[in-house]
Amino acid sequence: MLRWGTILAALATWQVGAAFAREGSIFLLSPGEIAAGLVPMLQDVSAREALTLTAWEFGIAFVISIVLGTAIAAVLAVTPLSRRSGLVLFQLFVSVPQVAIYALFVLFLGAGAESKIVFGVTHGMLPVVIGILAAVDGYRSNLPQAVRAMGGRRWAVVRYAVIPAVLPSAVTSMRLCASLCLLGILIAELLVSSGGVGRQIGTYSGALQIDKLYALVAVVCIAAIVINILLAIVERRAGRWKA
Amino acid sequence: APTASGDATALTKLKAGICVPNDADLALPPYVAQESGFFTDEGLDVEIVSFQGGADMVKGIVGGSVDVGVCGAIDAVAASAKGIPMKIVAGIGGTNPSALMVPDSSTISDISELDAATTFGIGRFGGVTDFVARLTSDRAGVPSDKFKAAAIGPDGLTAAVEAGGGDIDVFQWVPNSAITFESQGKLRTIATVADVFPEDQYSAVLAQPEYISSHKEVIGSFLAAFFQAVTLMKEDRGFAEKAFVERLNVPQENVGAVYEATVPRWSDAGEVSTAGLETYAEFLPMLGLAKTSPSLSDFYTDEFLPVKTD
Amino acid sequence: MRSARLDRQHVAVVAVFLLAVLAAWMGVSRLEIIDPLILPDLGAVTIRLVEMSTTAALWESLAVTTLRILAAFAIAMVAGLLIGVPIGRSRGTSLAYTPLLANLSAVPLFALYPVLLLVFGIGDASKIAFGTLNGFFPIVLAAIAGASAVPNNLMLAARAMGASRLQQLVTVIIPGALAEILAGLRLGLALCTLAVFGGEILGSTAGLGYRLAVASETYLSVDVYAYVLTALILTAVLSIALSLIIRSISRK
Amino acid sequence: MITTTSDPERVDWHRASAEAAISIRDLSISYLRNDDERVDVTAGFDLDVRRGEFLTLIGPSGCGKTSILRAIGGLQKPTTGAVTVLGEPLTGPRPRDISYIFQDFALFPWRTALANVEIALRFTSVPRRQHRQRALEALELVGLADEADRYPRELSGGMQQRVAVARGLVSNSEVLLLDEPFGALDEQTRLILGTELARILEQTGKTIVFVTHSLQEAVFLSTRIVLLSKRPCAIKEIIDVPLTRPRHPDQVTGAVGQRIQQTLFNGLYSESTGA
Amino acid sequence: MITTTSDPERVDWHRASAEAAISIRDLSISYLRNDDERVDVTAGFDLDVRRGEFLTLIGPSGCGKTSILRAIGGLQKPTTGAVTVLGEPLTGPRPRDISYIFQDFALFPWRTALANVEIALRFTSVPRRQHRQRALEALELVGLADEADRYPRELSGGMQQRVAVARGLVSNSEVLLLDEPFGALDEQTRLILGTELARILEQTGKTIVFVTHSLQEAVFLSTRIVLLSKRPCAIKEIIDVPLTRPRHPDQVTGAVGQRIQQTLFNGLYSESTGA
Ligand SMILES: Nc1ncnc2c1ncn2[C@@H]1O[C@H](COP(=O)(O)OP(=O)(O)OP(=O)(O)O)[C@@H](O)[C@H]1O
Ligand SMILES: Nc1ncnc2c1ncn2[C@@H]1O[C@H](COP(=O)(O)OP(=O)(O)OP(=O)(O)O)[C@@H](O)[C@H]1O
Ligand SMILES: [Mg+2]
Ligand SMILES: [Mg+2]
Repeated sequence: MLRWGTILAALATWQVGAAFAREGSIFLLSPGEIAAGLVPMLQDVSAREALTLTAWEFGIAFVISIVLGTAIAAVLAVTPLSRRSGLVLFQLFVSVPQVAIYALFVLFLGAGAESKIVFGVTHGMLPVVIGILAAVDGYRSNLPQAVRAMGGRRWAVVRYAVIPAVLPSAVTSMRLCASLCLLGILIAELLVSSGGVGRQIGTYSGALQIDKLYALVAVVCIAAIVINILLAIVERRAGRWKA
Repeated sequence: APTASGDATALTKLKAGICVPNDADLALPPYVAQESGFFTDEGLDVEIVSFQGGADMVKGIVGGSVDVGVCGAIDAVAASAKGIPMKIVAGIGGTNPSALMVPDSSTISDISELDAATTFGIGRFGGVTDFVARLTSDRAGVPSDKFKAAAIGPDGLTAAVEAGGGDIDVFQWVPNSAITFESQGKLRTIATVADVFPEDQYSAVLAQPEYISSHKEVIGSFLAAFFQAVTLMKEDRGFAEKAFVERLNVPQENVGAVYEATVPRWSDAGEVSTAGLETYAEFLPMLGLAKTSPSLSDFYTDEFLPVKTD
Repeated sequence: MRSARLDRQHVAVVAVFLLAVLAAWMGVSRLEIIDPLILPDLGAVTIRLVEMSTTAALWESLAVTTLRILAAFAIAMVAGLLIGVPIGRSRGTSLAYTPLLANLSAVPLFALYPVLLLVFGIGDASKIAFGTLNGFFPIVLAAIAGASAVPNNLMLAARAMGASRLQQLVTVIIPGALAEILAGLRLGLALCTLAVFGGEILGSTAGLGYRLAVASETYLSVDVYAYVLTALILTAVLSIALSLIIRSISRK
Repeated sequence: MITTTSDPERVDWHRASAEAAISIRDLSISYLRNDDERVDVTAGFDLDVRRGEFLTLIGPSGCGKTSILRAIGGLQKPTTGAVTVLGEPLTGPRPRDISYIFQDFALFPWRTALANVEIALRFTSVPRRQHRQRALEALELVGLADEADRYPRELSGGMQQRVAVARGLVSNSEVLLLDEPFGALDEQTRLILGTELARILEQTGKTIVFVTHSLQEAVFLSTRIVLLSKRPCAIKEIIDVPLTRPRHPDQVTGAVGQRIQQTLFNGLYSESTGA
Repeated sequence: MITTTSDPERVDWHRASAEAAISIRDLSISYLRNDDERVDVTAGFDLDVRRGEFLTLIGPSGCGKTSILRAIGGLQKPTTGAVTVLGEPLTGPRPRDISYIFQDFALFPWRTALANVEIALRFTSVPRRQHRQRALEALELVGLADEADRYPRELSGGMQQRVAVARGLVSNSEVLLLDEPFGALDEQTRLILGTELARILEQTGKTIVFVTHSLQEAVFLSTRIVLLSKRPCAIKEIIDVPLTRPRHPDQVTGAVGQRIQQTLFNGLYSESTGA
């Protein structure tokens, strides 16, 4: 209740504040105006197409990020040395301004969906690798030994004693993965694109259609939040055994 | 142009880059050609890719991710000046339709009042807005080392306008934005770019010399379809205005004025103002945007001109 | 504890990997598979970097960017801890606000950058605000998680020994949540750095990102990569510095 | 030789209160569980602890020993009733008078053994420069002077528990509450530590309330043993231990010790089999 | 009545080996610590465990009980020496023959009580569809049938320990190694569970090696008790417990029980005071 109260209070403050601070500003819109912008925005074929395209690209990039990130982490997790080194390297990669070398992506993959998806993946994969590696690195337990005592072999140890322990942090990292993945795709779309939400944001902003612009941004934000909530549900299920 | 062919399987693939998706010169003709099926009629399967600026697009061409580009003519000249082979194959709009504007509260009423304290708001360095700002500053008698500009992209500029100018004294806006700002009483036009720079070649179609020599047919077909779209919009104002509304999201009430400011300047046969191009070449080193001045033949070929449209 | 041998080894592995990347770059540019406009020769970039390092311009941009990152990170850290720790210690507010903050953190913040430009102008303030916003969420979420994971029995022990609320915070909550908080700070710093660079590239009048954008617009690819390398070195230096600070704190 | 107050309900209030270090009157403790079910740990609990006495609480697991001890320490707000310590009603923790040693040690993992002991002085008026010396003395007492610079994780379970004991002793408060302080130790280390503890406490005349599961330990250390029933916890029997001090381990297995153990054992066994 | 093999070095090899379920010969275990210092836990350790016997290891904390038990379970590679279980030399864990119950439970926190028991059958040849039934029966045995669907964190320490015991029992292996399986329980629950355990084991004729700190428990359950010295750990004394089975708790405090406890107690006390 506190949460919803806060949300409502924030929206109300925004609504009232926008009305006061407004002074004919086209940038300061109230939540009501943004909501009103939803209808004309969704009537634009280009916006609808952009949303669909970006949703697809995001979906593919997200899945690849998780699969690839998990695979890389799984390989690197095998020895303590590769784990530590992998952690350091991937933590470094997070803050590399990939935007600066986006031209390389376009060069190798063209200006279409491929480069956007790969750009999303190179952003989204990082937290997955880091999350899993950190979890494995911090895992101290005698459960692997218990599995061996019960007759499980190497794979069984991984399957029964390591994966379940690491799973909650892996799922947690997926949330960050989703948001970075989306970030990567939007940036790519804004820079070079044959379509998508990032481009549409550029179009609306260039055409000074601020209500539609905000409505579009709002849709993306809400979609991001919905994805986040879904992942939180998965996370809760995966960590049900925790306190 | 090659014979029109309805056979979809025989279509030649071509990727066309455009920059600044809200500029009428650069964004409208390719999409109209696409949506009216002119490209298909010419036997082309065109994919349109938009970039955030001329430089990004030039890199896209060099890297091979697009084949031809629709952008500012200056981008070809500037690239040549840096030793990147790039040639203009056709021109679109001659003069620059953008407006030089100041915040409504500003005391400046004429470009002659600009001085060393003036900060120009521009889209990106090295692009046409940068060039125009430098040239304007030069014409107002400001030494080139005193020139001040903030390159913050279209979003940043819009924000700066909203913030009442802020650190920026002079803006450049394409007609659709300019009209909106003016009607809202935020900005005031002190001159059009064409007043400062009448002998201009604003927008153009370009490609790399290598691609040009190996794909003459394809470029010919592309230009034919492209200028068929230009002609259509020049002749059918109602159709063009609809495109402005749908493609560029120009508000209905402004569409007439935006049309007036842009479409009539368009060439329907790809003519190029070589004088305009030479101005760029001449001024680039002077304005500090390049070290050497390229010669016309480096960045221009007239072998496709005039473009014949059926 | 962690063994010193492993520490030395992983530093070596990381160094070897980075060298391998540079070697691959060198190889690719020597073979001229890629146009130098897109990927210039490593040698040329290195020479340019050395050249630039003698100019004031590079150091000024570096200083601007570094200060922005540090300012943004400092604000994000203070705000994240001040907000996160109390929320983490109170079950009620934690239940209410943790999902809210987690969801907000999922919002693609960069879509809000134009709004930040509007509010904070094109100078330092908007970059710092953007960096702060990006760095804040991982830190606040980590602070919540860390503070709420401090065992109750330790709080109780401190109370039994007569610790005041502030003393409980200083002697129990902060140290108890340290590991989580530090992980959050690491990620926070990374995102902060990314955001400041991004902000400078998207629209700015100074800083490394701005220089990089200018060089990119004017086809100075060698310069672009020199700035990318500078940014990478800055990132590495900042994260190593943070690690060292973290280690000296957690040793205590 | 064993005096059993068979009817614990009829404590002689006035006599007890007069010399009581701790007096508990009509104490009720209940918890609200997550599912909103109420758990009554104890209701109308009365007990007096005399000054200088070593009182042991013994009872089935989960009966409420820790809860009662926490109430005496001011760490648990009673649902009803009152606890008076050294003549003053309790309102919260009173570290000057009461030290509490936790069942689960509650050591700060980021502090060394020494720093864990020192911290108990941090919040007192003891001058800063004495902290180190006093903490070292307390560690010496529990035989851990050599491990002063180790972190809890570097110590065995038993060692950790001894650090917790040292922390409880260092502040030198009059009342000491110990919740199974030797639970993680083997029987023999227990006894050695217990002997030491008994010696210290006797010398300083402290009042102790002690919780344990070990009958031998109870016999070895206590002046009185309170046998508690299952939850809701009530006093089943109060047993005086008439052995002289200092005691020797042999006395625990001697006739008197055996008899008390037997009594406790039967009490507990019948209690947990539900008799 | 108490037979003490006072010289443990002179075991009658041949007789012992013939009927031995487990025989340990010349076992040495040492650890390399992080600082590269070597810790010798035991050197040249010999022991035979007879078929169907309940053998208890008792000794000071940190002496090496867990290490020896792990060696018997095939979980710890001896530095030198050999362990033979049921006539076959050990090379690694042999879950068909040996079940191991860990000192710290080693329950999988992400599995319910039932699933924690079931997993012990996962790697055996027991058909899949029987797993649930057998796991439920094992839980019933330790009195936890009602808690089958709870996660470990929802169970008290004692309950968790009982789940670990159920997991050890479910695979029905001939040899059972129990490392302080009742350490977290109060004395009375211990006894109840111990009684139950003893009953089950007797019925099935299993061989058990048991580690405990509780003298009473040792007396209550064992056929023989091995008293170990401090590290490096050696056999100090082997004590036969001549009580009949099934035993009653009273026997523990009876004369024979007392005498054995006394012997152990003195042995341990002298051990830990360094005598
Ligand atoms: N925070 C709580 N919420 C709900 N129930 C609780 C809480 N703390 C304790 N209880 C319940 O109160 C009862 C008494 O707990 P307490 O810890 O006082 O027992 P105890 O006698 O110390 O047991 P042990 O010997 O195992 O330490 C237990 O049955 C327990 O389940
Ligand atoms: N992995 C290890 N590395 C180094 N030393 C170890 C390791 N494991 C155990 N030790 C040491 O070996 C000795 C024996 O340990 P072990 O766990 O076998 O003792 P224990 O008799 O089971 O003790 P307890 O009764 O406390 O469980 C201890 O002194 C311990 O410090
Ligand atoms: Mg308790
Ligand atoms: Mg052990």
